[in-house]
Amino acid sequence: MKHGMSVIVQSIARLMVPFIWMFGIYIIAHGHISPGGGFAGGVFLAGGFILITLAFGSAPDKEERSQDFASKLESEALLIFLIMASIGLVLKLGLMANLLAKTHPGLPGHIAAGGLIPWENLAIGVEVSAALAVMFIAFARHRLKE
Amino acid sequence: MNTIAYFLVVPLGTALLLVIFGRWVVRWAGIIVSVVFSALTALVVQCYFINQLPFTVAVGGWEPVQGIPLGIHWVVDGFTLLMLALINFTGAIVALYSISSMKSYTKLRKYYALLMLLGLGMNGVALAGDLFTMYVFLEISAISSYILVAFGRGAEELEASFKYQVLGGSASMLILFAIALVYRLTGTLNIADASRVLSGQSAEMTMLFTGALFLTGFGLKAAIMPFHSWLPDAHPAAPAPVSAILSGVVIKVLGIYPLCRLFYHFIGFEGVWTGIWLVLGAISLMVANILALAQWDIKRLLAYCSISQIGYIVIAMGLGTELGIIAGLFHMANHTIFKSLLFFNAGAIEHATGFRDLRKLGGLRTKMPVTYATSLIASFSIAGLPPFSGFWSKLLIIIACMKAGHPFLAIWAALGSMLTLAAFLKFQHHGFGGPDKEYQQSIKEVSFSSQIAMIILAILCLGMGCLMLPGLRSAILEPAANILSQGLNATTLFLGN
Amino acid sequence: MNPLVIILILMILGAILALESKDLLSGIIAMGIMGFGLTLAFLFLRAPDLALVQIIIETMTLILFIATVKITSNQETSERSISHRLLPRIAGAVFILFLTLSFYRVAEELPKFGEAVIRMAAPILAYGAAATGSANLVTAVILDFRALDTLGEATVLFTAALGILIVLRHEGEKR
Amino acid sequence: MTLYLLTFILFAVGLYGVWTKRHLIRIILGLVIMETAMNLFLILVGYREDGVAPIITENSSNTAVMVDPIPQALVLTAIVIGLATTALLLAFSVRIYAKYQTLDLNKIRNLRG
Repeated sequence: MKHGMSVIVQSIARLMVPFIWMFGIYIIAHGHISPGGGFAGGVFLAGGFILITLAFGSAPDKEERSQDFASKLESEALLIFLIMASIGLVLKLGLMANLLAKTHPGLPGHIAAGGLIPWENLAIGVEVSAALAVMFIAFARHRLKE
Repeated sequence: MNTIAYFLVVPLGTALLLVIFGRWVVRWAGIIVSVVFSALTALVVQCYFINQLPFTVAVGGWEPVQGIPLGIHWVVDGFTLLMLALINFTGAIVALYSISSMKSYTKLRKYYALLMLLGLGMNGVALAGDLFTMYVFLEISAISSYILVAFGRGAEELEASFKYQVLGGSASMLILFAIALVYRLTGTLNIADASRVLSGQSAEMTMLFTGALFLTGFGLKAAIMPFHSWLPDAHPAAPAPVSAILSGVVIKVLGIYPLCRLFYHFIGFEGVWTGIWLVLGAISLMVANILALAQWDIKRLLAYCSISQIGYIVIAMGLGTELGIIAGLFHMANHTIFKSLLFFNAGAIEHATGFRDLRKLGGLRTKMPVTYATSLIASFSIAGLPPFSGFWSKLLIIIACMKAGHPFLAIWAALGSMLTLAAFLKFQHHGFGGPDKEYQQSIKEVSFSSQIAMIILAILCLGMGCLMLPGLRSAILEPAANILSQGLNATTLFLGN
Repeated sequence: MNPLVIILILMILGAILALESKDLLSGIIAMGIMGFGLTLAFLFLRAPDLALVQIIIETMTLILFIATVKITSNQETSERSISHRLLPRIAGAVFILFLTLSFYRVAEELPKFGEAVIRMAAPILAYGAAATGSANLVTAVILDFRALDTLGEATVLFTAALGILIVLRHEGEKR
Repeated sequence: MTLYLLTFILFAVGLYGVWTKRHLIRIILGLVIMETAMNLFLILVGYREDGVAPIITENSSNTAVMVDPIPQALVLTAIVIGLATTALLLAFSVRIYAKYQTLDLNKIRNLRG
């Protein structure tokens, strides 16, 4: 995918991608209030990225770098999720204990509620989007080689 | 109780750290993974001593409400601990063996990360007291084993792994379907709770169907005979340490363990199921042994032999008597040890000579003394010669068959054992016996770490017979057998009254 | 008539088309139709979270499938004689019929559609929102009551990405 | 009941595809169909007549009429797992094509069973 697509596609992509990303972030942030959550939002973020790559194309060396970056980001996001899950373990509440919610559950329906849930959603969102980006770039790079 | 979570957190953390920081530790990755698995094995031993078995852990602190579980529960009993010990011990040995034998591959830290993930998934399956959690962790270990099979990316590896994935994927779907049916009937995913709900209902057809789905799904993962076709491709294609862990523990933890748990504790092990298990076991045992005898590829011979030994385990478990269960568990533990060792031997031979066709091999006795000695011990073990470990477990299985009133099955098992002996005599004769051949000038014994791994396993092969001693037996095998032989009544142990 | 029945019949047709179409690409598009049918069904079944995830994941799957076909080839399996092509289809139809008949009695025994058995979910519905602070109960289940599954699921995705990196790596052909 | 049967037919179609097709992509399509049927079945299980989505808002806070949230959570997990397995299978078929120049199982099967 060295060349990307036509100018029309490129300008539409340029218009749409910010909105897609904004929607993804909104979905992640409101995962505990409205439909959606880390998974849906993460897939939207990855979708925006894929749209950009499809429309504009990219150079091989840049693809390699972004693949490394995405792969690292993915592992780190999962590690952060694991750390959040283990906080409860350290405090002897058990793995995955949503300890903030046990003391301050907050008011259902508000954004500052749910204890760790929004943060876990964020980590999951980053993990999912990075994982999908890794998969997509792997396919795209393979095509370059053939 | 909190320590149970380490079985999942530690492997996952190690895998992630290996992927993130692996560049700097790639030379030590094998040792790190081995140490982590050994530490987990030590943790299992500690669990045997300090805790009153069985117990359950409510993940995330969501205790049952009025006796109805609402979150995920881990179930820890003798059976779980036995499986955890096998998984983590084999993981440690395999990592030790991998240090030198995997040297020629690239992306090694990813290999070790995948090994950790495989262990994590199997630990999760062993601990799960919840159907869907079992499914999720089953997928983790299944996916990592698909990738590990194809790690070398040769044509044969890719093809074998693809076949494995397709059959494994459809097996997962069948299992998920069965889980959905259980949820439809009972409204719960906790195994013990679902079994309690079902005891008050009559849903014969559905339970029959669900049982068939579980048997097919997990039977595919365990490679019981009509569902075995992926195993003789996938296990030989994998790198040697991976074949060792696949044949040694993966087929048991992903196949036999959930089957036993579900059939004894949930579906109810009587009526039609006993017969089906016995027939499936008998077919696997005999047909796979005959096919093994016909193989010239070492690893393929070993792979068919795995199927036949799975047949022994299925027969023993299918009897449903306490003695049968003890025999089955004992054979499971033994098979883990000697089958891993045999795959290590096969890997050593392939590493040293470059091929694994028995017709071309021969005369390795003097050139590879450690491999020869250990493989001899393993072969005698698997063939069931006294005083090696396999003899005791097969003897127990045969006695259990007699006592349960199936003398024909006992004779059948003894016959199968003779076929195994023949297959391994062929392996020994063509592999190590015979005159020297010209290719042997440059052959050296494998590296020191691999030798250590093989020697440890060989000593265990000799020592596993000690599990028959009353003290060890009542400490290790009997708690596990006890929990299974209580059948559906065991639910009260997990949930209270 | 229940609109779900119509959606389902369309999905079955899409599935058959996906397997039996002449052209690989049209088969993949047919699979896409089936996936979007699933999205619609999720909306009818009051699962907005899933509809959201399904529609975008379906698109992603389609992109991956099409990328694969572009990388490899659109070629079908080798042409064979009529009897060779017809026989498996008839056998397949018989097979599906047989399985469905065997499922028929099970379906009779199951509780009717629309009568969910609420056991594990009862306490979650009753006070899940108050206990976790999450108004979206599905999120509460995913990230609190059954958070371990989510950890496992994220690990599955991580493992698969690792696997794709390994399988599609550039350097080092075999070793 | 009709819905269960139809879902099961969908599942059986996928199973048939996996077992009989000789083209790698078609086999993967069969697996995807099975996954779809499974996801649908799980959601059918949790549906309640005249139910509402399990999200508490100002307009709907009566939890007694909400559909079961647990199957929805399970399906979310299953969808993501399905995507992961599908992507992995596709990556494998890409590599297999690079080795054999074909995706036809009749031509690439050189392993004995």
